[in-house]
Amino acid sequence: MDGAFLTFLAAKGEPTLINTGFASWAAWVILFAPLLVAFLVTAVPAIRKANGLAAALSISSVGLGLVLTLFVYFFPMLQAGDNVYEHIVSWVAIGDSPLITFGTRMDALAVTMTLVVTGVGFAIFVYALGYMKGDESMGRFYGKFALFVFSMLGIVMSPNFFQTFIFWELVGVSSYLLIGYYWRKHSAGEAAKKAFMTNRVGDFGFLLGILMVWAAVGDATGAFGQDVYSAFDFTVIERAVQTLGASTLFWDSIGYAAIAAALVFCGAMGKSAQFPLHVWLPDAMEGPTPVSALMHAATMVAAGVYMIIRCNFIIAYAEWAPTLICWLGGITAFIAASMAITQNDIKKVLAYSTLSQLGYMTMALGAGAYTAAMFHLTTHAFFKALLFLCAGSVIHGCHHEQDMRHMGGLKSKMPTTYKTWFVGTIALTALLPIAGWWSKDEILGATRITDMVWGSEILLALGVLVAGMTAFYMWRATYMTFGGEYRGHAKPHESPKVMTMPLVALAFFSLFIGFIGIPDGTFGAGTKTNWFEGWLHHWHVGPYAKMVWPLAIIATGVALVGFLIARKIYRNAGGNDPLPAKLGGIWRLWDNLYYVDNFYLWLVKKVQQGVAKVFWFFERWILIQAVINGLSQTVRISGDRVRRVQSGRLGNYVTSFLLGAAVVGLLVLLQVGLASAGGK
Amino acid sequence: MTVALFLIFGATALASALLSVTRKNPVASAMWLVLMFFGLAGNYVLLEAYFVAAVQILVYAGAIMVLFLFVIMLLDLRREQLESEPQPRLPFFGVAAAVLFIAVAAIALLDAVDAGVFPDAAARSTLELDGSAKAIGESLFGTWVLAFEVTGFLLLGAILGAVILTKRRLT
Amino acid sequence: MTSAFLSPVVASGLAIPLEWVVGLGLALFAVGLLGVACRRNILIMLLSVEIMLNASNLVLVGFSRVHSEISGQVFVFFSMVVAAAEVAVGLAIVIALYRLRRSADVDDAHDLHDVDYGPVPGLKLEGEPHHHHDHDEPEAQPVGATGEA
Amino acid sequence: MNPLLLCLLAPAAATIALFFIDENAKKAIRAISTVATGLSLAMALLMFIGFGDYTYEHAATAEAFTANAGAADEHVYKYGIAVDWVEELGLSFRLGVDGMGLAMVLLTAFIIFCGVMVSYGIKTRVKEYYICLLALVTGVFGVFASLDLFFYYFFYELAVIPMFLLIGVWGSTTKTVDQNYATMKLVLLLSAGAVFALIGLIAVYGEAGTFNMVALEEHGFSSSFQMIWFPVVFLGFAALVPMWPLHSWSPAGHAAAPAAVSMLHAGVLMKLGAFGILRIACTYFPQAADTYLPYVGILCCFNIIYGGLVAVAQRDMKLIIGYSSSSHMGYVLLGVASASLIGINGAVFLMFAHGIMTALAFALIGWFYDQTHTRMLDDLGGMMKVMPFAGTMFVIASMASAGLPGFANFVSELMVIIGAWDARNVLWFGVPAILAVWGLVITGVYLLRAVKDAWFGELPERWKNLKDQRTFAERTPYVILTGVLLIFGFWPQPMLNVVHQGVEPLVKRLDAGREANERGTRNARLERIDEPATQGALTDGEGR
Repeated sequence: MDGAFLTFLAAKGEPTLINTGFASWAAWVILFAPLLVAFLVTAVPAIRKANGLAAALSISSVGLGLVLTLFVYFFPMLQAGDNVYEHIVSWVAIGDSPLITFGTRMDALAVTMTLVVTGVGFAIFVYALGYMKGDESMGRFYGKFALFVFSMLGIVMSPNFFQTFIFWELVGVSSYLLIGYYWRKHSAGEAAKKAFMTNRVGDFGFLLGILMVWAAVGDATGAFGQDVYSAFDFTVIERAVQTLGASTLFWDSIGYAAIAAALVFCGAMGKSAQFPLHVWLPDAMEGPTPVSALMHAATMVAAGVYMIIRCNFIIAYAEWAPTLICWLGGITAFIAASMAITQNDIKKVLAYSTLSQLGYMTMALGAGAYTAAMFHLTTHAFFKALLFLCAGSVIHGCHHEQDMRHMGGLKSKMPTTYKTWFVGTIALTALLPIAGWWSKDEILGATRITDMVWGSEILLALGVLVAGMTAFYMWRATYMTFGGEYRGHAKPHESPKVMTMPLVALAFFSLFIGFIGIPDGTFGAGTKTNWFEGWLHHWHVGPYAKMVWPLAIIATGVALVGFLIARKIYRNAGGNDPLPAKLGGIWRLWDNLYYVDNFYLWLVKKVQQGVAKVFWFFERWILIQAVINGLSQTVRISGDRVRRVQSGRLGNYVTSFLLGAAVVGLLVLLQVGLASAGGK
Repeated sequence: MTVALFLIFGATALASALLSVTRKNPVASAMWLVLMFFGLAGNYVLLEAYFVAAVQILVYAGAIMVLFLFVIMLLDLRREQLESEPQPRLPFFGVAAAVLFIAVAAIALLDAVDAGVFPDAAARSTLELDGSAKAIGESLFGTWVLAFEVTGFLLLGAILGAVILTKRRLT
Repeated sequence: MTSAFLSPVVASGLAIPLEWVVGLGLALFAVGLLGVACRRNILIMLLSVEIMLNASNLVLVGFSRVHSEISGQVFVFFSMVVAAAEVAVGLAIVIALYRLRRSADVDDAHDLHDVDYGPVPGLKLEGEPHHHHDHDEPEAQPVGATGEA
Repeated sequence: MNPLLLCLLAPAAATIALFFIDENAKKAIRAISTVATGLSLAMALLMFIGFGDYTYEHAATAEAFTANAGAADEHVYKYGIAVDWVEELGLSFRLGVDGMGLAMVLLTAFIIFCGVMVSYGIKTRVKEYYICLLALVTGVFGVFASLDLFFYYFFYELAVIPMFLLIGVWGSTTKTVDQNYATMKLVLLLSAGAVFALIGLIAVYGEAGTFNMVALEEHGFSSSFQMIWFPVVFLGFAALVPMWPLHSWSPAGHAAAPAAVSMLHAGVLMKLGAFGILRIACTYFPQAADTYLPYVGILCCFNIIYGGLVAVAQRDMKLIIGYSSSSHMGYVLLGVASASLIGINGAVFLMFAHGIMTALAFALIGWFYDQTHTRMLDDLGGMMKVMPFAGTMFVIASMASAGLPGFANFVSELMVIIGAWDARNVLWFGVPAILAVWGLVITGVYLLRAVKDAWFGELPERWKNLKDQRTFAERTPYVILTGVLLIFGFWPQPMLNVVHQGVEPLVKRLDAGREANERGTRNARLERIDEPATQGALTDGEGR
């Protein structure tokens, strides 16, 4: 390793890099076990066809990851505190200089996220065993599932931007495969395509952002020529930013830093489904419910937020970029919450809810409260996974009925599901101080104190409003699904143990996970209770959030109001929703998703196809027909004309002979005539 | 007197040539052509080329035209074949090319006259020329004897060619 | 030197302006030329060729006189020989041709011309449907490989 | 025996051998072709593995080989062999590969081996088919391995002629493409390009007086000569790449050709053009390259964006992949235009990766065209049910083509983009690089639509009886190609090491050319400035 680099890190009092020992090889195992399983399942027909074996392999690969992460977490990490386990190999080198490196990085942030991914993932993997039972190609499903986890873990452990991009794309692919799992359904294919393409658009910006950062850092540090590190490495970039300052590094006179940061955020916008690239997420419900749960809780949508936290050092100082991010987050939170209100499909309600919560996280990212975002990400992973799995359980129990208008009264028929759902709803709507209450309030508090964002007061108000809306739509869903009488035609039944056990486990975590991040000073001045923030202090920028009791009380009060309104409207509503009539035009706007999807459809169908048609017209008629065929036709026609001279008729030959003779004579005449005239 | 005779013979030759190419019936053409040969022979005499004039009559009017007439009669062209050619038939390009060529030649002639290529009367007043058979014979068997021998081979070749062409039945 | 019995008639060949001789030659040549160009009867075309030869002969004789040089007349002699040979071969060809075609029209004998393929074939554009390839129709597909002996 | 020579001779010998075989002995014909191309593949792999360790003492003819080219150990061409032929003209038969050449030889070997196997389904005129195929591939090997300008061109033409027969005789006419038309267009445009190249090569010979390509590299053409002849040679090869707007032969040719020919055509033949640009145009004329390559940077954007969007408008799968090839060759050109180490390394690697990928795609389309006799997306759907293996392979090929990680295409395309971005100071402020990234989005659009429309959804009744690749022999070529893509996708370094060996000297030449140009500009400016005596205005200009 580069000696100067270590000196630099030591001087800053930064975490020490260790590239040997348990954690470093454990990281490789955690990362590649799911890939191995995915490969085996795909390539070996015997395993794929033995559904149970494939499932067992997948589950154990994730389980192994969980166990190893816990080991990494409890033994080496706790003892050494801020240690960073980084193990890097050169992957693509030009000559002797590394261009792209590949490696694993286990630091506090990565371990936290790995725990979330493997922990929540494990629960969902087990749950899927029950949910996918009877599906003939369950082996294929588990193969893709494992690939998905592999991709996500790759992002988590990535020590450099390029590797992040690699796994970023892989997450896109695996989500494509999973959303399109029911490939015989037209809508599933379309949804998969939509998800992939939306993410691709985000990746367009992401890659450009990466390239901008790479070029600046490479020029500034000459990292390109260094021993192992390339200018993509987070460590190198961070060093460059911290030693040179972002403004020097990114030639701030032209807003380079802000543009680069905004472009990097584009990637997060795609994966974390921020406005205006949020459209794919609700459609992604076409996949099996465990897929939705995994995608919405721990993996795909978390990737964007996680990536921004990972590279916060280029975002935080990038002029107007935080404002942009914060506002996009606020807008997403609000519009998603409003769209969730109009949904009748139980999974769609949760999908929009995810969008809305991601909006919160993005707000926190913009406000510089990266630990708060991470905290909400963690708590959200648990309770949202729980809610999705509950929804899956309901759907399973109601024989693949997803419309809440045909449910109702499931409280008694599916008691376990109901109880766990109830916990999840409380956690999400932040009515009691469990999970979401702590994390959401921390975000609101951060929005209040930040000085990085223009107009943060408006966003704060928006955030509080969204808290009320969240409570409203979640309790609406709860009343429609579990309250009243059963309105469907199937015979609802409680799900098997293999499905309810993960529910209970997740409910347990949803109840208690919030207590790891109680803000400092909650129990009197000077008390250090925010263990989570201390754990991730390296990623914190700006002042630490404090408990702001008035804000917490107001937010909770607004949520309570939302709950009460929902209770009033839906407690005895049966299958009828009185809201559309009351809200009128606003409802239609929400129900049509603010016409964003229509706009994109227009963009794709008319603009993109139009341009393609114009090019094809050019290709076909101008280039091929006019130029190429025209040239060929010209040659052919002139050949045909010339050919006719060979008529075989004596008269014609005489004629052409005479013409030739006349021309020669004329030429001679001109020559001689001139000469004679001159001679005269 | 000489000039007047030249004009008379020349007019005769030109008129009969014109008549010759415009007749439908090849026999009539041939007969008019004979008249043209005579006209030209007259002019040869006026130009003091007596031997050439004699040969003109003997070879052209006598031998060649007789051969022509033989062939024409041998072929025995039927009337409808003779009349199959729509008269007058003036292919535009053919005429145009011919006219162009003639125009070029005529211009050349006029140009030459202008340029004084042709010797004027004073310059040619005293020249003598013997166009007798003896003079030509001396030249032919003296200076041009090799060419003369070659013409013999040419004629031989022509005879052989004609015999072969007419003898072999082409199917 | 002038032959005695012709001397009353021919004062001197030199009295005739050369321009006139050449002019007459040109006129005759033009007549012959038009005959070749315009007529289709092969016999008359041959006759026209003779006219052209004669026209050039006349010019040769004229120049011979003016330049007082006998070679011109010798050339006329050669020219006549060539004409005779040409007529012999030409007429032989005419006879052969007539035997073959029963016609003296040159336009009936144009076997050496290029075969007329009709109008220039149009180009088929990519993407334009056409019909003479039946294996293109989905109905006609042989499903499954036939296997090969 | 020299493995490179063997690699070239195996298909040549098989071509001749096939003439003497009974045309009904189809099994023997196939066996001979397979063995010959397998031998080529083995030799190519052998060279690839031993490339780093190869020393020049091994070459018996090293002396003759490097007579004009300085010390043997500085020489980049390995596995060389040289036989004098016409000494008066300085003609000799010289073979040798550097890293770029070897990558292409390996690519050709993989594709032809798989192509021969894919062609087992050919039923008519089997003997003639394989004769043409092997003659074609002999030419391709020859171009990549030749070190004599005369033989370079000879092999180049040798590759084009069998193509004419292969597409003209064994191709197919569909709703979208007329076979005769496509064949004629392909051959005429290729020949036109070849004529341009020939004129340029003759000029090169006239100037330098030698056909020895190693000596030519060192010749150092004058700046004015370079400026005139670079465009001519470049255009000749660019028609083969194909660069926009000379690309129209290629999609039509693909669409009309039989599967194996499409594979070779898109996989290898297009690379001949890019290879010629690198090996001849850029190597001999580095100064002119510095001047002209930025404009190539603009044209290749048309390839990428225009080709991609035209592919979006297609419904015939082969046309989609055909236009997609034209789009991807735009990335290759972009890498070349960047004139940077990363960019050209990426371009050569992409040539390899794209060749394998597109061969895989065309082989698959050929397979189901054989059974359905349609390639129109509107006629298809739900094929995954009856052809799961082919479907999976097609999804993999699409993913590779769309530049997704795990496949060699991803690494190489990203390297090209990085290189283009790295060269943004000379390459229009990085706009081509940005467009190239957007090109990745467009690629996703048409490929995913093709996948969805053909393989997903409901299966139409009439396709119920389609046959999937079931036997080992039927599946082998696809597995090989996919394996190559994955291996080099996960572990690109071996290939990059080989490629880099050839690219490095080239980039050094290009850099020297740029410096020479800058020196020229500076001198010119100095002269201009001298007159009004305002020396202060002298700045260092636009150097990167």
